[in-house]
Amino acid sequence: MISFLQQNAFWIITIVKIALLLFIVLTVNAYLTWFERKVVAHIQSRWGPHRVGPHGLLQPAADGLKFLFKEDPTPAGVDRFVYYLAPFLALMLSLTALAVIPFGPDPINVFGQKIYLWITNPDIGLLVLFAITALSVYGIALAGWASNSKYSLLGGLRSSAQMISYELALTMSVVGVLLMANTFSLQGIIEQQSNAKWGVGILGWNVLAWTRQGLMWPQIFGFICFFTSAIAETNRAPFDLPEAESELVAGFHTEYASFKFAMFFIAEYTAMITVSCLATILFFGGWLSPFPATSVWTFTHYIPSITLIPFGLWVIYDGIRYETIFGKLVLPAVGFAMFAIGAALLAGAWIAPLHTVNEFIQPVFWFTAKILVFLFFYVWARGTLPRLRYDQLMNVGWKVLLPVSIANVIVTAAIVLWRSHA
Amino acid sequence: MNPALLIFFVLAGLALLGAGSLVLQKHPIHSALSLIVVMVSLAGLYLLMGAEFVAMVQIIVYGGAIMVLFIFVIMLLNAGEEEHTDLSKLAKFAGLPLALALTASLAALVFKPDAGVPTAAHAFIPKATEQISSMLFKEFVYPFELTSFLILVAIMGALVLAQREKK
Amino acid sequence: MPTPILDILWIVPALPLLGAAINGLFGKNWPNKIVNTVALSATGLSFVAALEAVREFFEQGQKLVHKEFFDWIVAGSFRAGFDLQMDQLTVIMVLVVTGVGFLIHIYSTGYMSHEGGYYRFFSYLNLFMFFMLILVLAANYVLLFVGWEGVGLASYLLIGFYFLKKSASDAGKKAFIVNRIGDFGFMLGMFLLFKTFGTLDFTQLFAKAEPWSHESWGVFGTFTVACLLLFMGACGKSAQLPLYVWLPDAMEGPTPVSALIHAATMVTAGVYVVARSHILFSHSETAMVVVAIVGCATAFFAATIGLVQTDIKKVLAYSTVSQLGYMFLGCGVGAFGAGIFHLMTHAFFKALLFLAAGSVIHAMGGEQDMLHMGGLSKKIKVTYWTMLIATLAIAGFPPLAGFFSKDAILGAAFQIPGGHPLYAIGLLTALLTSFYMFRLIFLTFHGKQRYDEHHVHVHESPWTMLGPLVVLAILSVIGGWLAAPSFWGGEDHFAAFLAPIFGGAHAEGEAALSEAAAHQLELVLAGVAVFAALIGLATAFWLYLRQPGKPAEIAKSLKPIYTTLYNKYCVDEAYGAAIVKPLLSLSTNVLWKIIDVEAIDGTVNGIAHGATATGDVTRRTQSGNTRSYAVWVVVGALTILIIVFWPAIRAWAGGAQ
Amino acid sequence: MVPTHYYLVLSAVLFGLGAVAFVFKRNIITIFMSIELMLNAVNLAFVAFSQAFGKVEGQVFVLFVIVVAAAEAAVGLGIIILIQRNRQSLNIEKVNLLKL
Repeated sequence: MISFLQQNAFWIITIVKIALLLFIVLTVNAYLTWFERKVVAHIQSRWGPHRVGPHGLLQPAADGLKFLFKEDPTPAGVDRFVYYLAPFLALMLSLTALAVIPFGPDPINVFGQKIYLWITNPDIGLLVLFAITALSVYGIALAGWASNSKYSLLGGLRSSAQMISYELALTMSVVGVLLMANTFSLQGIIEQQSNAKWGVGILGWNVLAWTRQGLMWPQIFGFICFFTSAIAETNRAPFDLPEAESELVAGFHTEYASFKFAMFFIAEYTAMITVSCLATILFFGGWLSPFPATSVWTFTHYIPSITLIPFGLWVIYDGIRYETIFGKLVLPAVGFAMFAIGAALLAGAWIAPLHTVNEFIQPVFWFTAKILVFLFFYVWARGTLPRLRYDQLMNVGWKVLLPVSIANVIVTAAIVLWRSHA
Repeated sequence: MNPALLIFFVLAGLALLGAGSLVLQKHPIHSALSLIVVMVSLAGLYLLMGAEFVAMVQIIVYGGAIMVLFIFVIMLLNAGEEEHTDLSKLAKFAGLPLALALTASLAALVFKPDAGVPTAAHAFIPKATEQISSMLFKEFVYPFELTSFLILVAIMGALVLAQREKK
Repeated sequence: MPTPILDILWIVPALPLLGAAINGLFGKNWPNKIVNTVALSATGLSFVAALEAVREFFEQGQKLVHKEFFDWIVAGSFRAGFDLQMDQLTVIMVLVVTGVGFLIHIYSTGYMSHEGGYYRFFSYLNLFMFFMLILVLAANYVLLFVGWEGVGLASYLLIGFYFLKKSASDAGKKAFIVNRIGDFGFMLGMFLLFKTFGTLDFTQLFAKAEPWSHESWGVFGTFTVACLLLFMGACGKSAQLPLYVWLPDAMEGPTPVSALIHAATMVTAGVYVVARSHILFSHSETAMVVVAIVGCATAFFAATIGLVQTDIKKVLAYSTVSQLGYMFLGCGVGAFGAGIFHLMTHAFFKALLFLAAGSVIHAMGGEQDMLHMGGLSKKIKVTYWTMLIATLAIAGFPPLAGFFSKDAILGAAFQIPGGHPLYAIGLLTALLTSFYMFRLIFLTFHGKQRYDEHHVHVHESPWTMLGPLVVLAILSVIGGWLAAPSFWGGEDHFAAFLAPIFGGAHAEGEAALSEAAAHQLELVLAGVAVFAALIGLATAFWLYLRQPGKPAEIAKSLKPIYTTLYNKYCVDEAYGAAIVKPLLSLSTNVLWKIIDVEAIDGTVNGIAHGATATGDVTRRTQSGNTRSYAVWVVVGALTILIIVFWPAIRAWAGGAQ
Repeated sequence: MVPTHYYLVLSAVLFGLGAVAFVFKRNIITIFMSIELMLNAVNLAFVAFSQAFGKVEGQVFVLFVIVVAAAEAAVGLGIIILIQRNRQSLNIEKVNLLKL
């Protein structure tokens, strides 16, 4: 038994990791919808979901159930095979993308097995991601075509055109980073950002690119192009033409109901997460802390706890004042849990094992924090920006983003060359 | 039966399946999908051979750009099932057998283990990607630049072709 | 110290080229002022540079300066470099070209100020300066030929300056084509010289040629042939019989152009070439005789035509031709120095004449026919006086420039054995010259006015035009005084100056007589010449002022002669009939209708028809159905496969059974 | 390790199938796709050889082939759109103006 485990440790661990990741991601997705609705609501000065559970916290679960139990009609005259294939394709691809993303540098040791915080870490991680992005057009395009509906077809057409166009800018905008990193491996790219001027972590990030060799070309333009075209790639506002309600009902997924629709939904949100991870890794130093690593700055290691404790306290306070009994019960519990964790991490300053834990979560913390920022950006953009017209969309893609990113590549190449000679 | 061989047979089977259905499918979209299957499984084979860069480019460009273009056009033209005309007697009677003969003869001629081809002496080519890139910019720099020019011309040609002439 | 200009001699021609480039490329929309500045500064600077160069030339003791700037053509033993040289002859030419050129530039700014294509004009003019300077500075025949063709081009461009006027563009073409004939000879001459001496570099060539034996009369050796060929070129360029026809037509160009190119500088290039290669010429008696005769004949011939022309510029044109004849006569009788001397003086007064004529035309508002002028002397004084001076000079009145140079030539002609007929004709020509020149003066400036006030209001030209006139007038007065001392027994400075080049060329005639006798003779000849000039003046005065009716009567009484002269001996028509028509018919009937249409087109069309025929047969395979084509492709692939793998297949088949 | 000639046979068969589709299909777009299929088969052979001989040249050629294929697709699809626009049909047998 043990020996079996020993032999196939790799497979087992991988499978477990996959399961875990799926669980986490799906949950995050669910709460991302909640988060989005809340933020957009507040942007539009509404309340957003607040009925199901305290602060509507159980809304996602309700939605999930609704999706599962809704009737699932198949419109007449659809191309059945493709019609069923499309959502699977979309979901599968967007979930696969997560497999190559490293969430943290150092492994956990369990039963003498090193367990890394990634499912796989190929040398060509970035290329894999792009490959998946490239393929993820099909989900939408096919859905649009198969639904046998004008709206869907238009949505599919739009999305395929849009995604092809922005893929160029997306790829080009990353080349600058690649030039400086000399590798396709995401982990490599992150590590390359770690040699910052004077060891001040934030300077080393590719947006600033102030390395020990001197100031490289800051990838700020690259980042802007990347993020803009990434939003377009994920068909999010203000680039959500494929599903423009005001024009195409719901675009490519007009004809999809219940769980097939949910698949598209999940796919979209997972894509958001992937893009945020990618942006973090490529331009914002992944899991690297923005502060110097010297012993003077060790106090920054307690930022997680210092953020958790007050938040937990606030949640408790808020919970006590909450109208419903349920809220009065649940919220303080959650708040207390947060407070406890924070306190424990803080205690790591004196207690050795907790200390190691605290050290271990640092990268993960930074990584997650950055991702959350980008997710907020997503929501923010959706809440504030108006949707582009189709020709404007194409103009932005071809006449602005592409040239800018190419120029960025050229300049970067020149500077890298110069640095390497100097 | 080592895993590599197993993977090979799986992917090869997929590829053949895709190719076959490309021929047999009636609707262009289905043909396109089966072609995508072929391409992806070929990418898998490249990975199996350690040509990871080519594999990824295969997926990105072929799968992500070219085939999308095909599907886009099919959707744009709203192409339906292909009508089964047989205006060309030659193709009707001689076409299929000849093509099959070509396939068979090709396969038969290549299938010779004792052909001068060494059987993958070394597993992978180390640092293939780096070698490729340096080669692209050293030995093959002129062809490389030429291809960029070709692309440019192709873009312009496509524009000229596809735009409706202004009245 | 700054580098002596001699080390960068190329600057002299380079400056006008620069000017031409600037004006030609950017001048289109510039106001006249800027164009002026560029053109004038270019020419002026190059004039200054030339002066400086000459100063240094004298400073370093008048030794030949020969600079090789870069290799231009190098083929085997042949080398034609961009080499410039400077010797006494060059000095004179360069000063004349740059100086007169500069003056005429100034004049043009006034004369052309109302014309379109102003920048074009000056660009061409500068271009001409460049090529002319190359021509005179060149140190080998090839480079000289560059300048030679270049000035041809410039003159073509400038004659056809008003290219919208058919006559103008025709004149341009005519000049170009006629010159081609001469150049053809010139090139042949060069080839022959190279074949014989293996070099075309002046110094080497002449050094090689010196020791060769002279070729007496009637011997057609290398020298004779080469010289005659070169002279053919000279005839073309310097408008000698029988190639003079283009020059009168060239008057279609703007007057400054006529002054600069077709009077002062370019047309004298032929004389220059003959003088430059005097060593070759003096090796061949025949060539010399031919030169002398042709020159003499031209001089007389042109003068006779000049008698009856009424277009003021035409008269001047023919007088130019005849004066050029004089120069050749001088060269032909071995007095190269005299020829060059006359070249210089002629440059002064003929330029002056043309410019003055231009001023008159300007005053008359474009009128060129002398019969519609008259009595202008009061109206445009400066023009009148300057032109009068020029006329006196050309007519050969002492102590003006023309007198000395003409006298030198006639003297030389008189002194060579068997030269008397030449002298006689020359003298007669001098008489004619003075006659038609004064005829011009009287018709134009005196007598009662034959134009009507209301249409043309006569006005004096601006000083930009008059200034050059005055300067040139002064020059044509004092231009000849270098030679003056020879009359009171002193030595002829001019000849002395040129002596290092032409050796005793001038002296060989005088060698026969003693010093004193020679001096006597010289005075006598001078007297005769002046007398002839006076006769001409008197006749003109009598005919055109005393009784203006006479000329018509005479014309009536001598109708045949008059018409012949008036129609310029119908030379153009003769050429047209003799050469142009046959050529035309040949090219239409043979080259076009037979060779081009029948042979070439026939072949091409034949091929095309063949293609069509085969196409008609083979196109049946083109069913137009792409799938069939696809099948064909597959068939092709199979075949190739089988061919390539044939051995393997056979082995396999063998293994099967 | 997979013997190289397996790959070669596979590529040969794929190429052949491409040829079959080339003569068998009537829809222009599909015929286009069959050409792409043949190109892919050739690419496979290239990569197989490159791996067999341990030289990356083969892979470089594959890249070139892909580029050319992309250009070809761009122009070809443009042409197809034109055909559809002018003849309202994608059936290759209906596009037969090029004959006597």
